[in-house]
Order: sequence, then structure tokens, then C-alpha cells
Amino acid sequence: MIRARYLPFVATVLIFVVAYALCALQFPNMLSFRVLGNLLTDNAFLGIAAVGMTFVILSGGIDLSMGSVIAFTSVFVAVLVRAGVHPALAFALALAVSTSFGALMGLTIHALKMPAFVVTLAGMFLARGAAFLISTDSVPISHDFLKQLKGIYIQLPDKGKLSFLAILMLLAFAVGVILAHRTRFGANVYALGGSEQSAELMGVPLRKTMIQLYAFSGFMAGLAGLAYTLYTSAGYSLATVGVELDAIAAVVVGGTLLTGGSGLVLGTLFGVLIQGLIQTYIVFDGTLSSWWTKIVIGMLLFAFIVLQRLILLVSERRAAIRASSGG
Amino acid sequence: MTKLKQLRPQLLALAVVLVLIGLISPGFFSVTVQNGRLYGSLIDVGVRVAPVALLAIGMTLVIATKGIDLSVGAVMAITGAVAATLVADGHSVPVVLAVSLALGLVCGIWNGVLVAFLDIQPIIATLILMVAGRGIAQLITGGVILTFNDPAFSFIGSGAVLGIPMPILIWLAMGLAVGLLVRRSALGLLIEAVGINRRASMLVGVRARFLILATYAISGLCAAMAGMIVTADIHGADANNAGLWLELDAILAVVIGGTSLAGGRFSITASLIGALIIQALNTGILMSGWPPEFNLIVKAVVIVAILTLQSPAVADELSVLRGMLRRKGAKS
Amino acid sequence: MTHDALLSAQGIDKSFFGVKVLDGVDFSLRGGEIHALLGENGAGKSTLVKILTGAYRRDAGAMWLDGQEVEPRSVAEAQALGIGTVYQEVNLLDNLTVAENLYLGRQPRRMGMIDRRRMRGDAATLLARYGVGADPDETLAHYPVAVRQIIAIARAVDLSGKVLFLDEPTASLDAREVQALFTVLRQLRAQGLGIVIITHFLDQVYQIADRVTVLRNGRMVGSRAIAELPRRDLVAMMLGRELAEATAHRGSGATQPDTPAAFLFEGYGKRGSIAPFDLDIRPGEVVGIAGLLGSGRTETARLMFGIDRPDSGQAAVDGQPVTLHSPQDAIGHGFGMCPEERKTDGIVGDLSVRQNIVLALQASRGWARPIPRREADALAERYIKALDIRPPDPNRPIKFLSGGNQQKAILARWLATDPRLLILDEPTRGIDIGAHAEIINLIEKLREDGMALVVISSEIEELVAFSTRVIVLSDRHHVRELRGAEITAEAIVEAMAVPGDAA
Amino acid sequence: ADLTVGFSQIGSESGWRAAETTVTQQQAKERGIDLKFADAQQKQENQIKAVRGFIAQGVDAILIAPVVATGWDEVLGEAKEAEIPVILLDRQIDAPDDLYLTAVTSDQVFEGKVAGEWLVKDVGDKACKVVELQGTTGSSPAINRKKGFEEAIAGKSNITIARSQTGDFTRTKGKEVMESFIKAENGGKDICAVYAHNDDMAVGAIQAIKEAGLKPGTDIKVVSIDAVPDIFLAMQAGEANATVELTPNMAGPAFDVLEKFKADGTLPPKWIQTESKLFTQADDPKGVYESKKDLGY
Ligand SMILES: Nc1ncnc2c1ncn2[C@@H]1O[C@H](COP(=O)(O)OP(=O)(O)OP(=O)(O)O)[C@@H](O)[C@H]1O
Ligand SMILES: Nc1ncnc2c1ncn2[C@@H]1O[C@H](COP(=O)(O)OP(=O)(O)OP(=O)(O)O)[C@@H](O)[C@H]1O
Ligand SMILES: [Mg+2]
Ligand SMILES: [Mg+2]
Repeated sequence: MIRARYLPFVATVLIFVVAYALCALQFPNMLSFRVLGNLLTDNAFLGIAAVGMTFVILSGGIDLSMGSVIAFTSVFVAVLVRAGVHPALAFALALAVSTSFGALMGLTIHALKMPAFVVTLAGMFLARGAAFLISTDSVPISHDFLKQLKGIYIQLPDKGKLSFLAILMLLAFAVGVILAHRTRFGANVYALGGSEQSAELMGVPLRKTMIQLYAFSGFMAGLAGLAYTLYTSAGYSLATVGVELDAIAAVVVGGTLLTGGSGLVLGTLFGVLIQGLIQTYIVFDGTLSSWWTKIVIGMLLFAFIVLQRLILLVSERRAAIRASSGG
Repeated sequence: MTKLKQLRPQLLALAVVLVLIGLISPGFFSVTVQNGRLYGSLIDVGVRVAPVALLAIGMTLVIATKGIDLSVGAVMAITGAVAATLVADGHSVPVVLAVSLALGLVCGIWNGVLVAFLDIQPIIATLILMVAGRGIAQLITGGVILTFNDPAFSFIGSGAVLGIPMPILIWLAMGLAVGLLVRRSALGLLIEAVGINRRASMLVGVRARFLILATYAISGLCAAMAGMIVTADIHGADANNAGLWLELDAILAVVIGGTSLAGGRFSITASLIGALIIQALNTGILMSGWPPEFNLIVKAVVIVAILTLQSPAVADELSVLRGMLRRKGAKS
Repeated sequence: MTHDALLSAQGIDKSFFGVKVLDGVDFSLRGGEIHALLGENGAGKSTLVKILTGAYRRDAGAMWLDGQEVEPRSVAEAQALGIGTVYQEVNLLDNLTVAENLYLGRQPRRMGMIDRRRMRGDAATLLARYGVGADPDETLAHYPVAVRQIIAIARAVDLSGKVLFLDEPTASLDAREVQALFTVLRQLRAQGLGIVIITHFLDQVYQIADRVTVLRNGRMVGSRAIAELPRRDLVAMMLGRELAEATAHRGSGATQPDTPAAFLFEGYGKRGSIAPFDLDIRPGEVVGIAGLLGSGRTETARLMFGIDRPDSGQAAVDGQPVTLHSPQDAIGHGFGMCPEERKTDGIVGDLSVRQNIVLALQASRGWARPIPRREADALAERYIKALDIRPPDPNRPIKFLSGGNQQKAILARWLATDPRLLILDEPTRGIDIGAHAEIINLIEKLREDGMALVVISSEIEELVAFSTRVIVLSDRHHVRELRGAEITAEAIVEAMAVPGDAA
Repeated sequence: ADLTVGFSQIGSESGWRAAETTVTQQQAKERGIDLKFADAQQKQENQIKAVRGFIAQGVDAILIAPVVATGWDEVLGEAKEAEIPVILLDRQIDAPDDLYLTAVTSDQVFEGKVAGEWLVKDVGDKACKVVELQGTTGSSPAINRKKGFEEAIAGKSNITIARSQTGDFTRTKGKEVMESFIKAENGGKDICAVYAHNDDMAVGAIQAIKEAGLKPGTDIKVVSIDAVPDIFLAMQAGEANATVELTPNMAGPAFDVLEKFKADGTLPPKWIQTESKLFTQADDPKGVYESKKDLGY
């Protein structure tokens, strides 16, 4: 029997599989390794950001600065590379900056006892503003090192590719899963999400965990920024506006509770894939106007959420009945 | 309503922001009468704050129940689009008002049902309408800016009564009305109770679901008003941009006003002051003449500064400090 | 003061909002002793514990561990020093599994990774010591307070190398579990641990403690060996006055009134929760409900109050069939209920004491008819006085009150609605002996005034004292009903042991 | 012909954009082209996803209205590999030009220049303080139209840009920013002209000028870019002075070259520049309005 806390995850996976099957029935082309590969590559940066977001949400917090940090990182790297810095060094610097920025937000949240929503909202303005200051223009980059990176991929059948970005995202999820479920840091994050006060009284080092947590989320945002830079070979200060909302939606669709303390990192992967699937479906359909696109995305999101709740409700009922007839 | 003393940090922050702007652009405080209405940057702040102020009123109640309403910007776009369509079709102002407000109410109730009855988490529940709502608004306008020429409706946005611009009157009136509604009835207390401890509240017979639904409904209503003001202001409905990202400003206003995002105690007055602080900042930046690349940085820095000074941690330290000073003063 | 004790503290001061809660308190604990910390509700016991264990900062004073001056700034630091604590409100995490709760922050690791298998195994072994068969992999939310309490104790005991603080650990345990706990404590004492226990049960103090320290109004009254302190003197130390022992075993003089049953439940039950039962309650009687932990007492109350929906049976009030599908329904028929889990189901923490007291009344009047401020003030004043809620400040947020005083405020909340049927789930849990007597007197008085009461309690003596009838539950069945002279502690205990299906 | 063409549109952020979409759909319908439309909601990543989706579906050609100039090499490479011709609409990109068939665009710098030159001619030698309403910070039209305008007034010391702020391409912000400009510049008396990066902001600015008790078009000249129908109403009323047209019909020329290319492999030039025509009050604003008002602006 499936434990109650895994139910949201199972529901998400189930919904994804069924939805994919339905799409494939309508557009047989969608059932190809090419589309599957695209699904992973195209959503790689979102997925990486969503790993960080999952941790933050598990702790009961939120990180609204992600979209801006991604844009900032991409501009930062692009400008450095344009100035002649080796990309590897630029990447390392960018990750150092985004990680420290996250750590600083974590420290602020803890030390000033301010809600994460507000601190990271300010962080969102700040990072975007900083990106503008570096360059308002979009800055293209090209460097052999980047080409080499992009040259890494695993060939799938029928012209499908598991690209470097896709591999990077899957790695990020693997790290996320291990961190969440097999380390003390992960356990502390779940504890914070249960109740900050109780966690403190049980000896969880609040300050340290908070700083580590937002540093991790900053790191993931930075890594997502690098993925985005690779993806577009450019840095652009107006890029990825509102990506944090996509990431939050992916986390929640993946079965994590926004109130914190409950959810699985792997669920987020399926949350991301479900969003990608919705978009792919809309492209394949190709008849929706701009507004119908928005409306349909909203409706599908609604359908997924309601379906998820229904599956949960039904299985909880079942469990209750089974328990009573068993006992 | 709320005691002045409790509003001290917000009023102080507003004063500091205003003084800073005054230093940068000296003409900021001059208010004159022109064409029979008040005129000046300060008045602009009062007018331009109207949408965020209205949103903040509803948002305060929603946040007090531990919720959040991300859809208000999209609801503004929807009601604006509908209002513009109706006005362009020649309907009378009362009809336009009634239909638009009803629509806002319906949007709010939709959110409320998702949150209160389907138990969907507020951010996600309202994200649905945030995404789809703008699409609906564009569907109504066909993606274009629907313009109209109807002085009666435009009056809402740019008219004045006794020299005071309408938007100012509207947000003040709405703030007063909702403030009185929640504080003169028991709604305020019950909303706070639900926000602090929903389970305990339900156990004493508080109808938590109904209350939550009501707060989202009020939020929808406020968004409808904001949408109409914006539409009347530019004599047209811009479904693409009306209210875009305004939900974040409204949330920020509520937080600057000291209402906790964890729900519970709230003050509408304080949220309105929070909205004024944000708008004063926006207007101040425009007056400053700095290049627009700096806008976000300036805004972020000032907001962080304000919130830092207001934060419970710093407030504690300050009160300890104040106590020490007082003790020292008493000794010497 | 000698610092050769295991743990000692001197001149501890603490104020909240300018009100002194601890005033120059000295405290010392020896290795290998069980030390009871006693005092009335709000005396400052929990605050002292929180200061000594790093959860609060003290305003003044110093503390020594093993003769070394120490300064734990967080619970984590205190734990590192070998100090384990169970705080008064069971502070565990509902969203984590039992094993994760037990080993949070000290999980067994292999190659840097948490060794989940070993953690699970260790957890099972640990819990077996306390006779709890909880599944280590199940989330804690599945278990009632009592089980959580034991898990919290097990955790604290396991991580305390030198000192163990237990703040009212036995409040929600039944006799059997209390004995299991005491056995463990004696073993730990033998190993040289210093143990501080806070409790309002004086019987338990005499059973287990070696020494007592008494606090009153934030000051230390004295510290004595238990052997040389008669019960009467101890009570006087705590209260600052003599107490006529109100809770003596006397049996309720009152018998079942022969008024017709006003509240009737027939075949009322819910699958998986409580087997169908019949219950009739008359105005002017107290129906006591007894049973072991998990026997279904709380479930009975939840069902009667409309929190859970029944799937069989019907209810009637004054002979008219009624549906009780929500607390509002029940309240509409004149019911009231004080829940057992005060922190999550009872108090509305950020609201003031006054607002907490008027909340139920306000809810039943509806939002459109606010209770005028004057009326609210009057109500608050009346009940603060009647129940001796301390501090008597109606404007203080209730979360800043001590546990016992919160309990009184919640009781006041229902009394303010003037209910016809009042259901009390563990009303005396965490209440000091002075207040305990007051609450029992109150229950008697309410009964005499014609109120119908259903009282759930784990304290059998107390049930004997005020009940006109006692229903005994076992395994989610109502197994026995005792009336009049049948109500004795022995009879109740005997009936509790009967397996449920025997009914 | 039975061509299937994928069209990746940026979004629907303005009336002009909506018109472009409408015109493209009309053009496709007239030519019997099956148009697959994908709206990117202002996000480049969505555009890339859409292009990949088109490739996976095996369309015959792809139109892209790129949201930003950079970042197209890889996905266009994939299109090339799949032998699907790509045509860019309304914006150039930073990529080797063998990756696309052609680009049908205006010259944004030139647009700004046309607006600037009009102003230079109109004010002659009089001193003129201009205020500028920029587009969204960081967007390429904002950057280029600013640049072109500055080039045009570069040699003229009598024309200065006194203030420049972003109005986010919207009416509301255009109005708000103009209000503050007026207050900051002596009640508007010091301002001689307003240059707006698009007509929507200009319309907002006109309202602000009117509400400040000044006459737009006379007291403060108004010049802007796009030529959407509403600006012609303002021109007719004498409230706007000049606008530079950005035609929404980019798809027409694109389909022309595509059909030729498909028929006999004719390679078009790499850049098909659309006209940036200047309209002033003398150009029969009413007539232009009538001709434009049903184009889906
Ligand atoms: N965080 C706090 N803020 C303000 N006042 C507090 C706080 N914690 C405790 N108090 C006050 O300090 C006093 C002592 O409380 P404490 O919890 O230590 O009492 P106690 O002896 O443990 O009582 P009980 O037996 O009821 O648990 C009470 O008056 C209480 O209201
Ligand atoms: N020692 C225990 N070990 C495991 N589960 C227990 C234990 N005691 C109770 N439970 C569980 O507790 C639940 C019922 O608890 P509940 O609180 O309703 O009972 P109760 O009779 O009201 O006891 P109390 O109010 O004293 O906690 C059941 O799910 C039962 O399995
Ligand atoms: Mg206590
Ligand atoms: Mg119970």
C-alpha cells in the first residue's frame, strides 16, 4: 500500500502519464524521442530552478528572486565572457555571486525575522536592477568552451537527443533528491517546514539552516542562469520574467505543499514536465490565439490541481474505510 | 479605528520617504488649484496610488486569513475590458458600474470557492485566474486597446469633486467603507481568528469557509474598482497591461503596513499607508530625473531599508535601546 | 552556593514586556537525583526550563554545568552539552515520521548519508522500551498526543547525556504509561543523570522525586528533600496558603436526576472511529467518560459535537431529532466543547485573552452582531476573576499565558456562551492543584445550576469525585456504564481492562 | 498551395502586435497557407520551444518574430538540419545569416531618426527642450529608437533631451510619467516637445498634457512611432503632430518570398526592409484612420 505522504506524488505521475497518452493519441508525432528530448532540454533551466524552489517551499518559505537571478547570471556571464574571461571562470564567479546573494537573503530572513516573500521580492527587484546596470542590451556570447559543452549529449532513437542541459537538469534533481532525503540538511529543511518554532526547540540550528537553504536556492538559480545562458548563448536583462511563478507552480503541481514540510523533490520534475507538456500540446495544436493560449493554460492548470485533489480525496477515503474494516 | 500609535512606524516611513523626495525635487510639495482642482505632485501620488490602494484593501483581508490573491491584476484587466466594451456600446454609467462590480465579485467568489471549499492552496488557486484572467480580458478586447469617449465614465478616472480628484475619493471611501464594515461588525475579529488558527476557530463555530470566501469576494470587488479607474483614466481598456504585476505592489503595501503574511492581525489603514509609501517612491523616482535603469535598484533599497527598520527583530533592539536610554536619563 | 552540583543556576531574572516573570531564581540539581520543580500555573517553571536549556535568553544570572560556567544560546547548544528537554507543549514535528522526529539533528550516518535503515531499526528498539508500537515510518500526525508525548520523552532521554528536563510529561499519559516512564527515569537516575520533572500531580512527586524546588510568582520559595516535606506543607509552599483538600475521594453526592433526557444519542457511531453507542444526558448531571489512551474518548466527543460526521444512528435534543454535522449545528443546539489539544485546537494565539473569551459567543451571534466592547470587557473581567486567570490582563495575547491559564481561558470561552451541554475533554490537564480544585468545584456548581456536562478525564479519582454516571470505553466501544454507588476507582479500572468486543 | 507554416509570435503585448498577428493570419488565409500559431507570452524560451515543436511536427516553413536578437543559433541550426526555411519578422537577430532565408523588418534606429529629423525640421532654430518616453527598459525598440532619435538631433544644440524615463510602452505609464515630467519642468511650460517610443505612450501623454491645462500638439509637440489608428484620431484633433509608421504587414512579403522559394528555389535578399513612413497632420489623418481601424490593432 502507498503511504499517504507519497500519494500526491503518485497522483502527479499518474496524471502526467495519462495526459501524455491523450496527447499522443491526438498527435502521434508527440510520442517520439525527439519531443521527449525537447521536453527535457527546453525545460532544463526551469527544472534546475525548481529544484531550489522545492527546498525553499519545503521549508515553508518562498524565493521570488529566481527569475531575476537567472537573468542577472546570464548577463553577468555574457559580459564577462565578452570581456575576455574564460567561460569556466565566469561560470564559477556567477555561481559564487548567486550563492552569496541567496545566503544574504537567508541571513536577512532569519536575522530580521522578515517573511521570505518580502525579502525575496526585494531581492527580485535588486537582481533585476543589477542586471540592467550591467547591460540593458542583450549580449551574445560565443566561445569554443560553450560549444564543447553543448556538444556533449546522448543520442536517442529517431533524432532525439538527451542534451547536456537535460543531463544537467537530471543531475540537479538527483542531487536534490539525495540532499532532501539522505542528509541532515534535508531533514532540517523538512523540520523548518513543519514548524519553525518546534524545529528550534528540537535543536535545529535555525540560522545556519536558513542561510544554507537560501544559499542553495541561490546556487540553483545561478545554475539555472548558466543553463539559460547556454540555452540561448546570450545574456539578457529582460529574460525569464516571472519564471519564479512557473517554478512555484511546478513545485505545487508536483505535490509539494506550499505551507511547507511535505512533498518530494522528484514530484517537482513531473510538475515541470506537466507544464512543458501543456506548452508542447498548445504548439502542436497551433490554432490557439494569444488569449486562448493563456486561458487554456489556466484551465489545464485548474484541471490538474482539481484532479490531484480528487485522487487524494478518494484514496484517503479508501484508506479510512480499509482501516476500519481491517481493525 | 486603528490607534495612531500603532501606525507610527508606517507614518514615520512615509514621512521619511516624502522628505527625501522633497530634498531631491523641491517642487514636490507645492499644491495649487488649477482649473478648479487640486494640482501638484503630492496630489498625483494620491491619484496614482488609487489602484494599488484599492487592491491593498482587499489584499489585507485575504492575507489576514492566511491567503494571498495573485489574480487581482488580471481581474482589473477583465473588469476594465468589460467596462470599456459596455461604455463603447453606449450603456449608461450605472449599468457599467453594476456589471463590472458584479464581475469582480464573481471572480473573487471563484477564487474563494477554490480556496475555501476545494482547499486549493491560495497561491495556486489564484495563479489560475492570474494566468487565464488576462487571456479572458484579451478575448474581450480582441487584443487591442479598446477606446471610448464618454466623459461620464471618464469622470471616475480624471474628474474631481470639490477640487479633489475622483480616484482619491474612491479609494478613501472604499477604505473607510471596508474598514467600518470589518471593525464595526465582528468580521474583523472572526477573520483574524481564522487566519491565526483556522482549526480552533472552526471548533468554536466560526464559519471559516464563508469568511474566507467573503475576503476573496471583497478582494475581487476592490480589483474591479481599480480596473475601472485605470480604464477611465486612459479612456480605454488595455487588457495586456492593465494591472500587470500590480498584485506584487499590493502585497508589498500590505506587508509594509505590518500585516503578517502568516495571517492574523491586520490594519487596513496601515496597508493604505504602505501603498502611499510605494507610490510616493514611484513618483519620486520619476521626479528625480535619474535614468530608468536605476528605478528597480532604488525601489529595492528603500523598501529593504523600511522593512528592516520595521522588522520585529530591529524593533526589539530599538525598544531595548530606548529603555536603556530612559533608565540612564532617569538616573542622571 | 556551591557549584559542585551537576547543574546550578544563580540569580536568574527574566521579564516579558517589562513584567518580571523570574526574579533572582537560584536552582541546583545533583547528579543521580530526580528533582521536581513545582508551582502554580504561571509561577515561571516553564520559563526557567526554557532559560536553562537555551530556548530563551535570560536577563541576568549565570549557570554552571559540572562546575563549568556555560551559556547555551540555543537548544542545539544545550543538546551538545548533554541537556535533553521535553517542553510543555509537545514540540515535535507532525510532518516528519516517528523515526525522523526521534533522530532529528543526530541521524545515524554512513559515508555522510543518513542511514535510514539503521535509523528505523533504532527507533523501533527505542520505542519498544516505552511499550509504544508506533510505526517508525509513519508520519507523526497519525498519532494522538499521548503517543507523541512518549516519543518526545524517548527522544529527550536518548539525547540527554547529563541532564534531562521534563515539563509536565505525564499530563496526557495514563497510569500504565506513567509507570513505564518512571521505570525508565529510575534507570537513568541510577546511571547518574540529573532529572528535573515538572508536574501538577503531587502523588507522582511523592512517588518518584528525591527533592523538590518550589516557585511562586517567579521567586524561589525553597528547595527541600521530599522525605522531610509532608504533603500539606508542600501545598502550602506552592500556594502560599493552606488548601482544604477538595479532591478527596468522596464520590459525588449527586445522583442521576429524574428529569427527562434532554440530549439523546442512539446507535451513534462512525466506522473506523467509534462503534455505535447509546447515550442520554440530562440537565443537572455530569457524565464522566473513562478509558485508556486511544480507547475512543476523544472520538466520542468529536462525534457528539459534530466535528466528525456519524455514519449510523441519530441524535435528538429535547425529543426532536437533530442533525449534528458541524460544530455550528451543535452550538446552535446549545452545545459547547473544550478540546483536548489546547495549542492546536483551542487557543487563537495572537488574539487577546478577552477576544479568546468572547470568540465562541461572537461566532454564535454571527458576524453582523458584534459584541459591544463594554459587554466584552465585562465578560472578560468576570471570567478572569471567576477562574482566577493570571495575569489578569484581558489585553495580553493568549499565547503569552502559561499553559494552565490558557486552559482556564478556553473554559471561560464556553461558559460565556451559557451552554446547555458542555463537553470537556481533559479539562484539568496541566492545571495546578489550586486551580484543579477550583475547576472541580466549578463543574459541580454548573451541574447544580442545571447544566448537562460530559467530562473526559484520565484522572480516575477526579471522575469519581464529580460524576453522576461514568461511561467506560475500551477499544472504541462503550463497554460499561456505572451509576451512583457503583462509581468507584476500582470498578472503573476493572471495566477499562475489558476488551471492547465483549460489550 | 498546401503549405503548412509555423508562426512563433512574441505575444500580444500591444495593439500593434495584435495587428501583426491578424494581418499574418489574413495573409495566410488568402494564400491558402495552413498557419500554426504559437504565442510565446513574451518569453524567448517559449519561442524556442515553439520552434522545436514546429520542427518535430515537420512544418514546411517557420516564421519567427524574435523577442530578442540573441540566442537563436542552436535552434535555427536544428531547423536548417531539418531543411525547414525560417523567415524572421520585424526584428533582426545576431546569428549567421545562412541560418535563415530572409528577415522582413523595419529599421528601428531609422524610425527614431525619422522622428528626430521631423522635430529638427519643425522647430528650426528655436530652443527646444524635449522629454522622452522610453519603451520597456532593455527592449530593443527602446534602445534603437532612442539611438536613432539622438542621432538625428546630434548636431543641433538648440534641441536637448531634458528628461527621459521609461513608460513601459503603455498608456497608463505614459500618462503617469508625462504628469511627473510636466510637474518637474515648471508646469510643462519649459517643455517644447515629447518624443514617445510608441503611440500608446503618446496617447497617454496627450491626456496628461490636456489635464495639466496645456494644449498638446501646440504647447507641447507630440511625435511618436508605430502609426496605430488611435494616434490618427489625435492628429485629426490637432493633438499629435507626427508618427512614423511601422507596418504590421510583415507576413505579406515573407509569404511572397517563401512561395517563390518553394516554387523554384529563388533565394531572396537577406533583408527585406519595410518602409518607415512619416505621417503628419497634413497626411489626411482621418483617411488613414479609416483604412487602419479594421486591421486588428
Ligand atoms: N513568551 C512569553 N511572552 C510573554 N509572557 C510570557 C511568555 N512566556 C511566559 N510568559 C508569562 O510568564 C509567566 C510564567 O509562565 P510559565 O509558562 O513559565 O509558567 P508555568 O509555571 O510553566 O505555568 P503552567 O503550570 O501553567 O505551565 C506567565 O505569567 C506567563 O504569562
Ligand atoms: N499507545 C499507543 N500506541 C499507538 N497508537 C495509539 C496509542 N494510544 C492511542 N493510539 C492511537 O490513538 C488514536 C485514538 O486516540 P484518541 O486520542 O482519540 O483516544 P482517546 O481515548 O481520546 O485517548 P486520549 O484522549 O487519552 O488521547 C487511535 O488511532 C489509536 O490507534
Ligand atoms: Mg508551564
Ligand atoms: Mg483524547
